[in-house]
Amino acid sequence: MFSYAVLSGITLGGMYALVAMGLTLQYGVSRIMNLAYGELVIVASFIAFVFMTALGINPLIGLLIIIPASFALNWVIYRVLLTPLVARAKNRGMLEVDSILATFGLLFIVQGVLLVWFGGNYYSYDFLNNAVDIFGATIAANRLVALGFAVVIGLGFYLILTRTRMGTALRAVAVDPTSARLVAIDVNFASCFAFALGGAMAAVGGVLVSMFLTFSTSMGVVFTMKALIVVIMGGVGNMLGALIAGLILGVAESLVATYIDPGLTIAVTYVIFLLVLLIKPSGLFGRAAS
Amino acid sequence: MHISAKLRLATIAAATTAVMSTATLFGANAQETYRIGYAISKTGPAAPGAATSTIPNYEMWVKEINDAGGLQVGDKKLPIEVVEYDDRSSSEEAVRAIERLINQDKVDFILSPWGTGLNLAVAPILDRAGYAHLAGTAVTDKAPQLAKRWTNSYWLLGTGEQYAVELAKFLEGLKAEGKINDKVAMIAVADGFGIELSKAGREALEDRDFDLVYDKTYPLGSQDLATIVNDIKALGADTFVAFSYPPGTLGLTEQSRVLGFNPKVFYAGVGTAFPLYKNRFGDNAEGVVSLGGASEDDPKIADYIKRHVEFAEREPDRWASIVNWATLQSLQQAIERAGTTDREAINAELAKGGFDTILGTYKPGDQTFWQVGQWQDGKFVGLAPTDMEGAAELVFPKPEWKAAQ
Amino acid sequence: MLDIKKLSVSYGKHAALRDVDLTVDRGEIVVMLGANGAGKSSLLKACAGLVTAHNDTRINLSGSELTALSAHKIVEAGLALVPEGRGIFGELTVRENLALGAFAKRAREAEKQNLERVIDLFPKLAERLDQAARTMSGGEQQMVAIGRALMSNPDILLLDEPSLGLSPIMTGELFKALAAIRKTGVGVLLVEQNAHQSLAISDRGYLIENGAITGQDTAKALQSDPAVQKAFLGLGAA
Amino acid sequence: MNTEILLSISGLHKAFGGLIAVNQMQFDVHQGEILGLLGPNGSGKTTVMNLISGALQANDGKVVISGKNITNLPAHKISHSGIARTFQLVRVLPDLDCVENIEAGLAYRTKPLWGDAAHAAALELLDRIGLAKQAHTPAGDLTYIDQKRLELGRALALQPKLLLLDEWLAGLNPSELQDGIALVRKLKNEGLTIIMVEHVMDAIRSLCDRCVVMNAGAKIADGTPDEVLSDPEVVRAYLGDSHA
Amino acid sequence: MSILKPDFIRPVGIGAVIFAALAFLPSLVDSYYMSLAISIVSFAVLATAWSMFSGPTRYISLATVVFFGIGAYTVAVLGEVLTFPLVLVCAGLAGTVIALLVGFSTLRLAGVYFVIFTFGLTELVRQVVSWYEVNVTREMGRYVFLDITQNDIYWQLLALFAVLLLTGFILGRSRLGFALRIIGEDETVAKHCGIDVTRVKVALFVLSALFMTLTGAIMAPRWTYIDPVIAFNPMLSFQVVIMALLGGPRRLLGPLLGVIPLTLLFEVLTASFPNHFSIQLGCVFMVIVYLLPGGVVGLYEKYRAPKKRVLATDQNAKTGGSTA
Repeated sequence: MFSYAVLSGITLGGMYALVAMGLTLQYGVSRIMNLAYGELVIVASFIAFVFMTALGINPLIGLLIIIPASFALNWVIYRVLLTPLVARAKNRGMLEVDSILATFGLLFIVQGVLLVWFGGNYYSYDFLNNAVDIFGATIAANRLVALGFAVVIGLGFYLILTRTRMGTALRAVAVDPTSARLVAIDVNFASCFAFALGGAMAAVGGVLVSMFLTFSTSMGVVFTMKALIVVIMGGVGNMLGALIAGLILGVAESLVATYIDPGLTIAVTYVIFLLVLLIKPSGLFGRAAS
Repeated sequence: MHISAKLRLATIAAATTAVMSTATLFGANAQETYRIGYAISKTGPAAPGAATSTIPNYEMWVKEINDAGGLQVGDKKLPIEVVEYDDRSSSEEAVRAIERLINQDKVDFILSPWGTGLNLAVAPILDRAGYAHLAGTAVTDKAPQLAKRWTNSYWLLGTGEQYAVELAKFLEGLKAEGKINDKVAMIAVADGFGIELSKAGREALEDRDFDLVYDKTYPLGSQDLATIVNDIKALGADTFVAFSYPPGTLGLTEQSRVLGFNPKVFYAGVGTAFPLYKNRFGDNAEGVVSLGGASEDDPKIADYIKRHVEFAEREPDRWASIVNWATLQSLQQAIERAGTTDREAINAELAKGGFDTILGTYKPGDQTFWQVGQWQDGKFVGLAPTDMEGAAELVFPKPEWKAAQ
Repeated sequence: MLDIKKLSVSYGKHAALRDVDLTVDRGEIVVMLGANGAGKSSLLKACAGLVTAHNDTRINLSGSELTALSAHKIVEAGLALVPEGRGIFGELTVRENLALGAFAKRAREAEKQNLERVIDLFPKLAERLDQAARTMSGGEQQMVAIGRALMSNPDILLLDEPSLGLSPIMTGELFKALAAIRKTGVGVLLVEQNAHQSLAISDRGYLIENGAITGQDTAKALQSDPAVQKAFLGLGAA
Repeated sequence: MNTEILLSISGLHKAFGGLIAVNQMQFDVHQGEILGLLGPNGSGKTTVMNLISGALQANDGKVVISGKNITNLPAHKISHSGIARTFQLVRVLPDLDCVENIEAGLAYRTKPLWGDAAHAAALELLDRIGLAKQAHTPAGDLTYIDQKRLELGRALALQPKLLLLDEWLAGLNPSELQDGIALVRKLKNEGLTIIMVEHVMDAIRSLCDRCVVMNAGAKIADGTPDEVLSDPEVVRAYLGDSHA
Repeated sequence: MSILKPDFIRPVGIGAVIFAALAFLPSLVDSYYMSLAISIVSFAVLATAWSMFSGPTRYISLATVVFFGIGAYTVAVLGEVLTFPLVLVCAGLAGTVIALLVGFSTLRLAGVYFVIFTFGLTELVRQVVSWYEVNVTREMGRYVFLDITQNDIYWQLLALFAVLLLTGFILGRSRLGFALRIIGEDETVAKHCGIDVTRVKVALFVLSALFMTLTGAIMAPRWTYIDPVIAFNPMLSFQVVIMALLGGPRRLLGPLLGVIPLTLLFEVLTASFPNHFSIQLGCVFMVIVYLLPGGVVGLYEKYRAPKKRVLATDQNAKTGGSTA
């Protein structure tokens, strides 16, 4: 029982982390508090659904198209919608308020377009749902795939951000955009790149999540909020932090469901989140407020 | 040159709009249409439910009547004109939209919104303004009191107790036959609907000497139910009951399949009777039990399903959709019987009942429809009340889950 | 090498700099003296592209026009600024800070040599390469900031009050280092409160007051100028 | 000279992580004197000021004013015990006008002023610091020098017994410096006790009755300006070899 | 003393006249317009109350619906037990207690951490209420059958709004309100001016929460049925923030300038584009964000008094030297 609870918690946490990691990049590096994030997750879910049901393309193969497409889409969003806000913001606080307002509008537009195309119905499809036994517990293969992606993306980006020139540059932009300009980093480009990359990761999350969750056009907000919780709890801009925060929440949820009361699973994630913030106001791996 | 062309276009557009709006104004004055209004959740958490059970029915009903030339009112045929709003799944929006329909749009009749909370929110306003309220998608234990409180209101899906008791009676029969043991595992979504049904279910099952080996709730919005299924699997219950919402229903089914949890009776819903469920699980839906049901052999029902598929490009759900459709048929007949657009006359006809619908001879508010149903050969047939005409035999035990393709 | 003509900068209606002309040659240290708020920092920021100068301003580095370039391109052109308050990346390690210094394409090829050069200049950094920069003392942070600027292989180095927060001994080392940097042919433009020591290593100096240049001369001459002594070398009498 | 002790600091200790910023500091400030707190940048002078004013919490040690222990009290309580300060980086309330900036100092002191009384008092004080004309200018629009004046005015509005000036004279041009020195001297003559952190030697020599010199968080000299400025250790650590 | 001065009496007098006139609205318009009016006034109270705390301090709180929901739930629980005025008192008390708890525990968080914390709080409260109802009362969803008409609700809200504006007006001229402005400008300076920063912030947070709670309590009878999803709908918090930010949260009447156009806009869009509401709303929203950077108040101020602002230049960046 315990091993099952932990294992299923880890897969659940992997999903949380997966969905959150793009946002931590967007918010951490590009400083865009993207309230439309969840909608872009859902868009990817719908595309995966269409690929699977109408075109017969397996979602994992679909990723080959969806990742570059969403990267491009988010690139355009940043260039067209967000660059003017970045340019006019005198400080981080102003950009935060402006980006909240602008992406709030974007949220409605994306949701509205989805609604016109797909209606308000629930959607779900069947892919990789066979059971896999590991460590004596049975888990659906699609969840393991999602977990695998989360770990690979989390660790991979951790390595990229810490070990490569471009990654270090992205972190430099996150730490201090003004100084980053002084070392020849094109901050606008880097922000745009990070935003687009974050968007591509949101799409990966959306595709993988759609393999095992029922979704509808109005569910984007749920993902945005979960992602925000994970991002803030893990420390803004910290990929590994997001991964660990996601896993903590997933395992806690699962243990509470098994040993206390499934009715408290969501409550417990918020309790943990609030406690983390009260004890460490900048998140598990966040730097002290500057 | 360029500018003047644009200007001309704009002028033409403006003129057209003006002409059109005056046209509608005159049209409304001359009472050549019957104005139907509704406010429904096109966005927000209630949108999926509304899109499944209610909106296609409303739209199909209007289209069918208008295609046939309109409603027969006396010796005239009145086409239906629709005013619709999005209540955004919010009680406050719903209240305002209904006020707007009554006072601004002055519609002749108002169709109900989707869901218990929204129907309750608008009920007092409809009552005060003298509109009948055919609440097609509200399940509330207070249904009988509400019907008394607001005399023109009809709570068509009945009380949670009815479903729970009918299910318990049905299970009692199986137990008596020695088909299932006395252990039941029950899970409910922590929401008005889930709690009402689980509360009634708990009482009804315990009255019938069932042992509730698992009796918990999960929060609305929680989709990961793997641990719950895993816990229940170890308890040896022959009967699994989930009073859940569609995402949960699908999640529970999914996890039961993955974990190889094969109770003899697998009951889950809302959502099982949705076309989504069959599309999603295919053959694996076979034997799953839930609320609702349809006598699919009945030509009227079969015809309704066929028309629904043609109109909405998907099947109707086998629970609230059918009740909703029967209600709309009743409304149409009440108007025709009244022979006038006068609201009070129509209300009086509605109260009389005796309409010919897909649920047979129907009186709104009298719950004569399937409370327990089961997927059998791709059809969601009615099982209970067992004394209803066309009650199907239970497929027992539920076939084991097949591996995913 | 660096040739500034008619540099003007305004914030809103407030003019921070008015028609400033200034030159720095290869291998030369030039110091700017002036009160707080006189516009010294604005001048350096304008050169580095962090604030926008008026349209008729011309800033030219070895023949290439910097005026309308954005900050990262100015670094590519060979101008590096060590900003006031250092502007290092506190969360990043010293090694990462220095590596970022060589982010400019012009610096990538010579990254290794430049790193060696910086370590030679500030041997203390060698022991601290994997430490997060913010955990270091003020003096060490200043070394990182200067080291990072040197990593971009600049033709000209701008420093905004580099001795701020440094102990006098550290300050001494800093000025020695600047003298060493000059020897490699890099031009240095220095804004300093510590007029005494900065004049001692400088070749020339400018006086700036309320956004305008009010005087310029060789460092020697400035040191003996009574007005300069009164305004900036008050403690020379000690 | 008045020898009554107004403020007494003993064993004051403050560390940031591993870095010891203030190490066993100890000194007294006498009623009515101007004490100069000198030392190289980063030697811990501002930290001492922050510990006295309650902007920071000490790890150890004691701060006593007029016999009252105020160690580690919250800043607002310390201000109520008669200490006011200016900041190293000038801090005005940028969106408020000058009158309001002064009223901020008047409205929450031990004997608060509010409404018309505060307005009148604020105008009077503005006049005293030479900002009467700018009474309704937002503080953020003032020049650097005027912001410094305004900040001092706000501190004075608190009617402190002890005024902490953190590099208040820094960045003034020579003529402004003379005005500034005159103003501080006037405050002293009105009976105010002052601790000033300062680098401007002219000011120190002409204003300070006594100087405490810090280096690396610790006190290295204490005496009249002439005494400390010729102390070899001070010359070595603070003034530098070139001044020896 | 200062109460009797003309610059106090005149605005309060004008306000009183306007509110007295507004009280006659129900006899002039039909119940649709009344429902629209209720919507506007309720959002006006919420956005103004929100701005009372968040405007000067610049803390963006998403906890509005926590207090709103607590108010609504108090009515659902006690509505048939006590008389309505007493219920309102209880709701106010409940909101105050929660606000005190939240205030003392969260006000040390800054920026986005505070934002998300307050959002998390909403979800937590919703979950806890759900769990309590499910496991303790075993009743989910409560019925509110009170004889309170739409007009009653309107008058109550209007009275609440009047009280709120008066409170805000007095606050704006009080030491407490001034303290909050100083805190918003510079918390360190505020402390050194003798302001007990924590107490002031918590006091204002509680005051603002009290009005939100009462709004929820007054609105509750309108919906007949209340469950945690309805009472604690986080969209409400977002709407309030957006309206207040659009209007301008740093002026007493600023939020109102956001509430009225946005409520009407929502209404027009819902009515005209029931199927494309989201897209229209999103587009209009974006246009507003791009064209009205300072909110409606900003626009007003821009044309009324073009104000120059000198940026702090050399003097604002000298960091590091003090502690290192």
